[in-house]
Amino acid sequence: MRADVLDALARHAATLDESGFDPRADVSVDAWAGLHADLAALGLEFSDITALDRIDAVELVCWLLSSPSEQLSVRTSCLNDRLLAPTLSDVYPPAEFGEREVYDLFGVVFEGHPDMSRILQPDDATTFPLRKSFELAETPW
Amino acid sequence: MFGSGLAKGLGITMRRLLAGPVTELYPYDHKVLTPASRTFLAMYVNEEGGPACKACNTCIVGCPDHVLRLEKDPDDNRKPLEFVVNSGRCTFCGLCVENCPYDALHFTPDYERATYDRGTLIYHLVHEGAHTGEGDEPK
Amino acid sequence: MVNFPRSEATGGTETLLLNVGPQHPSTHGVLHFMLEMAGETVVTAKPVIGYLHRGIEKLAENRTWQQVIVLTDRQDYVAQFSNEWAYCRAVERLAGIELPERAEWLRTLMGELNRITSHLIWYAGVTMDIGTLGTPFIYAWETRERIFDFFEAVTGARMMPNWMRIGGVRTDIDPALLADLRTFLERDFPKECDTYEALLTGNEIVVSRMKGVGVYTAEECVHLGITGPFLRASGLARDLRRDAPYGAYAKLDFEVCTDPVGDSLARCRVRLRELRESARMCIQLIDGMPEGDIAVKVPKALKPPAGDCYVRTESPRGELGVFVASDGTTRPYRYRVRSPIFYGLSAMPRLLPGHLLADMLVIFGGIDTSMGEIDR
Amino acid sequence: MSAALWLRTIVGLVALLALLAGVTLFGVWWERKFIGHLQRRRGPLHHGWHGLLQLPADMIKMIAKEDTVPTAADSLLFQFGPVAAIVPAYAALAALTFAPGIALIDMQHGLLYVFAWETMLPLAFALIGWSCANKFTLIGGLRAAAQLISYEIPMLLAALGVVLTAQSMNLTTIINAQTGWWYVFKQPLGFVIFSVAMLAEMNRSPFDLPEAESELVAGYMTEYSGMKFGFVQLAEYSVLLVGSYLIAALFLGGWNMPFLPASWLWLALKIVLLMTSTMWFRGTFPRLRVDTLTQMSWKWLLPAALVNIMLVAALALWLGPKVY
Amino acid sequence: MGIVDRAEEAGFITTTLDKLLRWGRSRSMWPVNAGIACCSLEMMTTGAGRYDFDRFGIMFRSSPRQADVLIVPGPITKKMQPIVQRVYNQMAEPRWVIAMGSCAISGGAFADSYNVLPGCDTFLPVDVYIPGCPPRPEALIYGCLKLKEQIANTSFIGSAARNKALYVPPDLGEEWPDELLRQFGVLPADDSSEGGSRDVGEVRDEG
Repeated sequence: MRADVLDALARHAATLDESGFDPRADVSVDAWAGLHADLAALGLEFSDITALDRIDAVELVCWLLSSPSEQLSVRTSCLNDRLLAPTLSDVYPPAEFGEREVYDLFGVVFEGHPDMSRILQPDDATTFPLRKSFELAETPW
Repeated sequence: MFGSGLAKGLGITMRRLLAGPVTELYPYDHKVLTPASRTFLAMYVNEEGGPACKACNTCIVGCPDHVLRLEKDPDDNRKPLEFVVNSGRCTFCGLCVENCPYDALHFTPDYERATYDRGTLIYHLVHEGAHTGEGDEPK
Repeated sequence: MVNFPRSEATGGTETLLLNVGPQHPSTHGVLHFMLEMAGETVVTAKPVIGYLHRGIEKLAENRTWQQVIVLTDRQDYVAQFSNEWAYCRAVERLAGIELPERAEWLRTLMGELNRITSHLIWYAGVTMDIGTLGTPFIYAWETRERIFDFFEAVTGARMMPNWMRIGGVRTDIDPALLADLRTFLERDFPKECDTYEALLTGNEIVVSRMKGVGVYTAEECVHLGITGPFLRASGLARDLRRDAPYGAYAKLDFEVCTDPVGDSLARCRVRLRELRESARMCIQLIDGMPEGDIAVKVPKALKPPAGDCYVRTESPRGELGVFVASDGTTRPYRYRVRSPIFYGLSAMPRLLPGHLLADMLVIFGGIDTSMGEIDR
Repeated sequence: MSAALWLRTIVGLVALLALLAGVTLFGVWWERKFIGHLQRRRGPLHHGWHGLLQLPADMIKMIAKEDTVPTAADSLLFQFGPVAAIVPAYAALAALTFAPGIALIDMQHGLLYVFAWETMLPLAFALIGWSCANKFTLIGGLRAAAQLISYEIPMLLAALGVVLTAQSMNLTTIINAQTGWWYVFKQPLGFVIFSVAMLAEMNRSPFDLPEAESELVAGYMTEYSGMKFGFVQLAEYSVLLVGSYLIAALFLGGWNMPFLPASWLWLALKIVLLMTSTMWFRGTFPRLRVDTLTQMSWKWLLPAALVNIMLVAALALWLGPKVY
Repeated sequence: MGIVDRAEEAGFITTTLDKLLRWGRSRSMWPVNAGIACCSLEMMTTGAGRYDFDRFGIMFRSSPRQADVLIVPGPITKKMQPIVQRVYNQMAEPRWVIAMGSCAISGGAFADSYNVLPGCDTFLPVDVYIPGCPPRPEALIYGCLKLKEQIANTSFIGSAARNKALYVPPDLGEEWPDELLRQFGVLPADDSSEGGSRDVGEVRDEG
C-alpha cells in the first residue's frame, strides 16, 4: 500500500484491513465523500461501486485501483433508517450510473447526485429487489 | 490513390460471389447434430421396458430453472410415477443429465419441436409409471 | 420524466427530441437514446437502459454456486466464456481452489476464441451502422459460424456453453478438433482478417466517415471509466491479460494492441488487430497445451468461506469485474458484475454532444455494446 | 386527336406501366439474388424456379396488407405521397426512346422533359417525409430533398456537355450521334460526374442516406405499409431504370454497339449491366455521411462539371461540332 | 383485399382470392428486425450466409409497418413490455407472432425474476412457439415453416372480424394468483383491459 494512500486513509479515520483478499478500508458515511476526493487526487481510479445488504444496514462498497493490477475497497455502512450517502459522481464521473443502480436495487439515496432516478427497473417501480427482505416468488409453469 | 480501396472492396465481393454460396439447404438437407449437442431431454428405457429413472430427485435439486417435476410411486420409492419436463422453460444447460447418478436421462439430437401450443412443450417422459417416449426423437 | 435543458448551441431555435431505440436497428439491442438534436447535430444525449434487466444478480442469490453459471452465460450473450470465466475465477479465489494447468489453458483458449467471436459481432454491427447492406456483416458471420461449430462440438451448445465449472472445465477437447481449429486459424483466418480490414479500414468512404471523429485522449477515457479496446485506441496500453495475468496468459507471447490516434478509425484498427493477436494466441495455446486433469474435485454442495472478493478480467469489451460475497452457505450472498460497457455507456452523455447523428452511431459503436451485460 | 393517336397513347401507356412493373419485379428479384450471392447466400430460392415467384408473392401480400394511416399524419398528403412519387417516375418514361422510332413520344426536347420530371421526385419525398408526422421520416425526407437538389446541378451540367456536342436535346439524335465514338470516350470527366450524380439521384449506395437503415429505420418510407410502400418502391425502381437509361443513352451509345448492328437489345443489356453495378455498389459500400455528401457535390462535382463544360465547348469550337 | 377479410361467408370469388392470399402471404413473411436478447443473435445467424432466411422470402424489415411477423427473441421485461406491445400495434394486419426461445415462451431461466414476464403470450397472441435456449437456426427455420403451413392452411375469410376482437391471454390456471398476474402486468391494475387493442396513432412520439 502506498504511503500517501495510507496518509489519506488515516486523515479520514478509516480503518484499514489487509487480512482479506484485497485491502479494505472502512469509513463512516460522513467521511465518505472527503476520503474519495483525497484518493482521487492521489490518482486512484474508480472501478466499481456497489452495495451489500447487511440486513440492518446497507454496506456501500467502492472498488478503487491504485495501479492496473492492485485494487482496494473502501466501504461504509448506511443504517436502514437512514439510507443516505453523499455522491461520488463529481469525483468519479462513472459513479453516476453506478450510484443510480445502487439506488434502484437497494434504495440508497445519494445526495448531490445530478439525476437520482431509477435506471434498470421501470420508472414506476416501487421495490428495491436486491434487499434481502425482497423475496422472489417462484413462477408456476 | 483515392478509389483504390473502393475498387479492392468491389473485387472482394465479386470474388466471394464467384466462390459460390455457403448456404446449407436446411429443410431439404436435414442437419445431423454432433453427439455432444444439448437439445431435448429424453429418458432411457431399462431392461424391463420401464423408465430408467430411479426417482432419486438429484436432477430436480440440480435444475436451476425448476423445469422438472417428479412424482414417486407410492408403492415403490425407487420408481417414478410421473416425470415431467417443461421444454418451454428449459435452458438446456445439461445439469440434469450431468448429475443423474443412473444415467437415465439423455439428450436427443432433434430440434424440430416448434408448436402452435405452449402446452405441448411439456413432455411427460414418464406417465403413470410407464415410459412414454415423449421427448425422444420421432422416428 | 426527462427535461432537457435549453441549449445555447442551437442559437435559440427549437431543438428536436429524437428517441433512438429501444427498438432501433443500430442500437445493438434494446438500448434507448434520448437525443436532443439541433438539425442533425446532437446537443444532449441521454442513454436510457434497463429494457433487458432480468435481475440476474437477484436470481443468482437463489441458486447454488454451480447453477449461477447458467446465468452468466446469458448475462453477456456475446462473450459467454469470458463471463463464465470471470465468475469461476471469483468463486475459486473465494474458496481457495487451485486449478490444474490444463484447465487454465483450456479456459484461456476458449476465452480467446470468444474474444474473436465477440469482436466479429462488433465488426458486423459497426459495418451495419455505417450503412453497408450487410455484406461485411455476413462475411464476419461466416467465420463466427466456423468457430461456433467448434464450440458446439466441445460444449454441446452453440451459444450457451455452460462449460466451465468451479474448479475446472466440464469436458476435454478432442485433439482432432484442436488440430482442425489450428489449421483454420493459421491458414484461413488471416485471409479473412485481410478481407475485414479491406472492407472497413481500407475503404475510403469509411475513412472519410471515421477519421478524426470522436477523438478522446487516454486521460479522458480513464477519467470517464472507459476500459478495453476503446481505451487502448487512445494510446494507453492497459490490458489485464498483461498487467495482472491470469489463466495461461503469463506464458503466452502477445502484444497489447494500441493506437496513438484515439479516433473512431483507431478503435476499429485496434479491434481488427486484436482479432489477429487472439488467433495467434490461440495457436500458441493449442501448441503448448499441457496434459493433465481438466478439473479438480469440488464438492457438489460447495460452501466457500464467508467473505467477499472482487476479480477483474479482460473481457472483449474491457474490464469485467465480478464481486462475489459468501455467507458460508451453498448460495451466493451477493453476485455483482462490474460491466465494462455499463460504465462505458455512462460516459456517452459527455462524449456524444456536438457530433452528427451519423457520427454518434459510429462513436457509440466504438464501445461495442451488449445490452445483456449492461442491464444484467 | 384522332382515334389512332388515342389508341397509340393508351397502348403505349399500358406498355410503359407493364415495363415499369416488370422492371421492378425483375429488379427486386435480381437484386435480392445478386446481393445474396455477393454475400455467399442464395437469395430467394424455394418459391418458383430460383425464387422467381417470390416477387409475385410479395406483391400479393402487399396488396392485401392493411393500409394504416397514422392518426397524427396529415391524412391527405399521406395518401397522396406515393402518387406524387409514382407520377413523375412514370411520366418521365414517356419520352424515353428504346429503339429507333420506338417511344411513346419522341419529343424534340426529350432530355429536358425527363430531367424536369425527375426533379419532381425530391418534392415527393420531402412531402412524404413531412406528412407522416414521424421524426425519422422527416429527417429522411429532408435528406432526400437536400441530396437530390445538390446533385441535380452537376448532373444537368454534365448532361449539358453531351447536348452541346450532339447539338440536340432529342434522345434519338443524341444516341444516333454516337454511332462512332461513344461520348464516354469523348467526355470521360462528364461521364464520371454524370454517373456519380445519377447514383445519388437514384438514392443508391453509397448515397442511400434518405433511407439509411442504421440511422433512420427505413427513412422517409418508414410509415408506409402495404401497397403504399410498394408504390414508393416502384418509384425508386423507375428512377433506377430512368437513371440507367440516361447513362446508357447519353454516354454509352444507347442502342449502338461497335461492329454490330444497332438494336434495342444492346440498350437493354447496358441498362441491366448498369443496374447490376449499382447493386454491386450497394452490396459493397457503406454510405457517406450527410455533410460529406453535400460537400462532395458542391465542392468537387460542381466545379468539375463547370470545367468539363468549358473543355467540351472549347474542343467543340476548336475541332468543330461534327468532328468532336 | 378487404373483400376476403371482411367477407362473412365463402363464395366462389372470395374462395379463389382467399387461396391466392394464402399462397402469397405464406410465402412472403417479413419479420421485424427486433432484437431483444440472446436469441436475436441466432435470428441474425439465420439471416446470414449459412442458413439464409431469404431463401424462403423471409426478409427483415426495420420498420414494423412493413413487417408481417414479430419474432420475439428474448425475455420480455416489465420495462420492455409496452415497447413490444407498441411494435406489435404498429404492425399492419395480418400479423403473426413467433415466440422464439424459452424466455419468450415462458420466461425461461428468468421466469422467477421480479422483472421478467412469464412469456410473451401473456399479452401477445403467439402463433408459433419455438423451444430452445436459444433455438438453433434450423429450429427457427422449422418454426417459420410451421407458421407458413399455418398461414397456408387457414382461411382468411372473415378474419377482419376475428382480428378486431381483443386478444385474451390464455388461462394460466388457478395456480396463478391475481397478485402475481398484476405484478407481471398480465392483469391491468384496474379492470379495463387493453390486451390486443391497436392504436396506430401512438406512433407520433415514436420518432
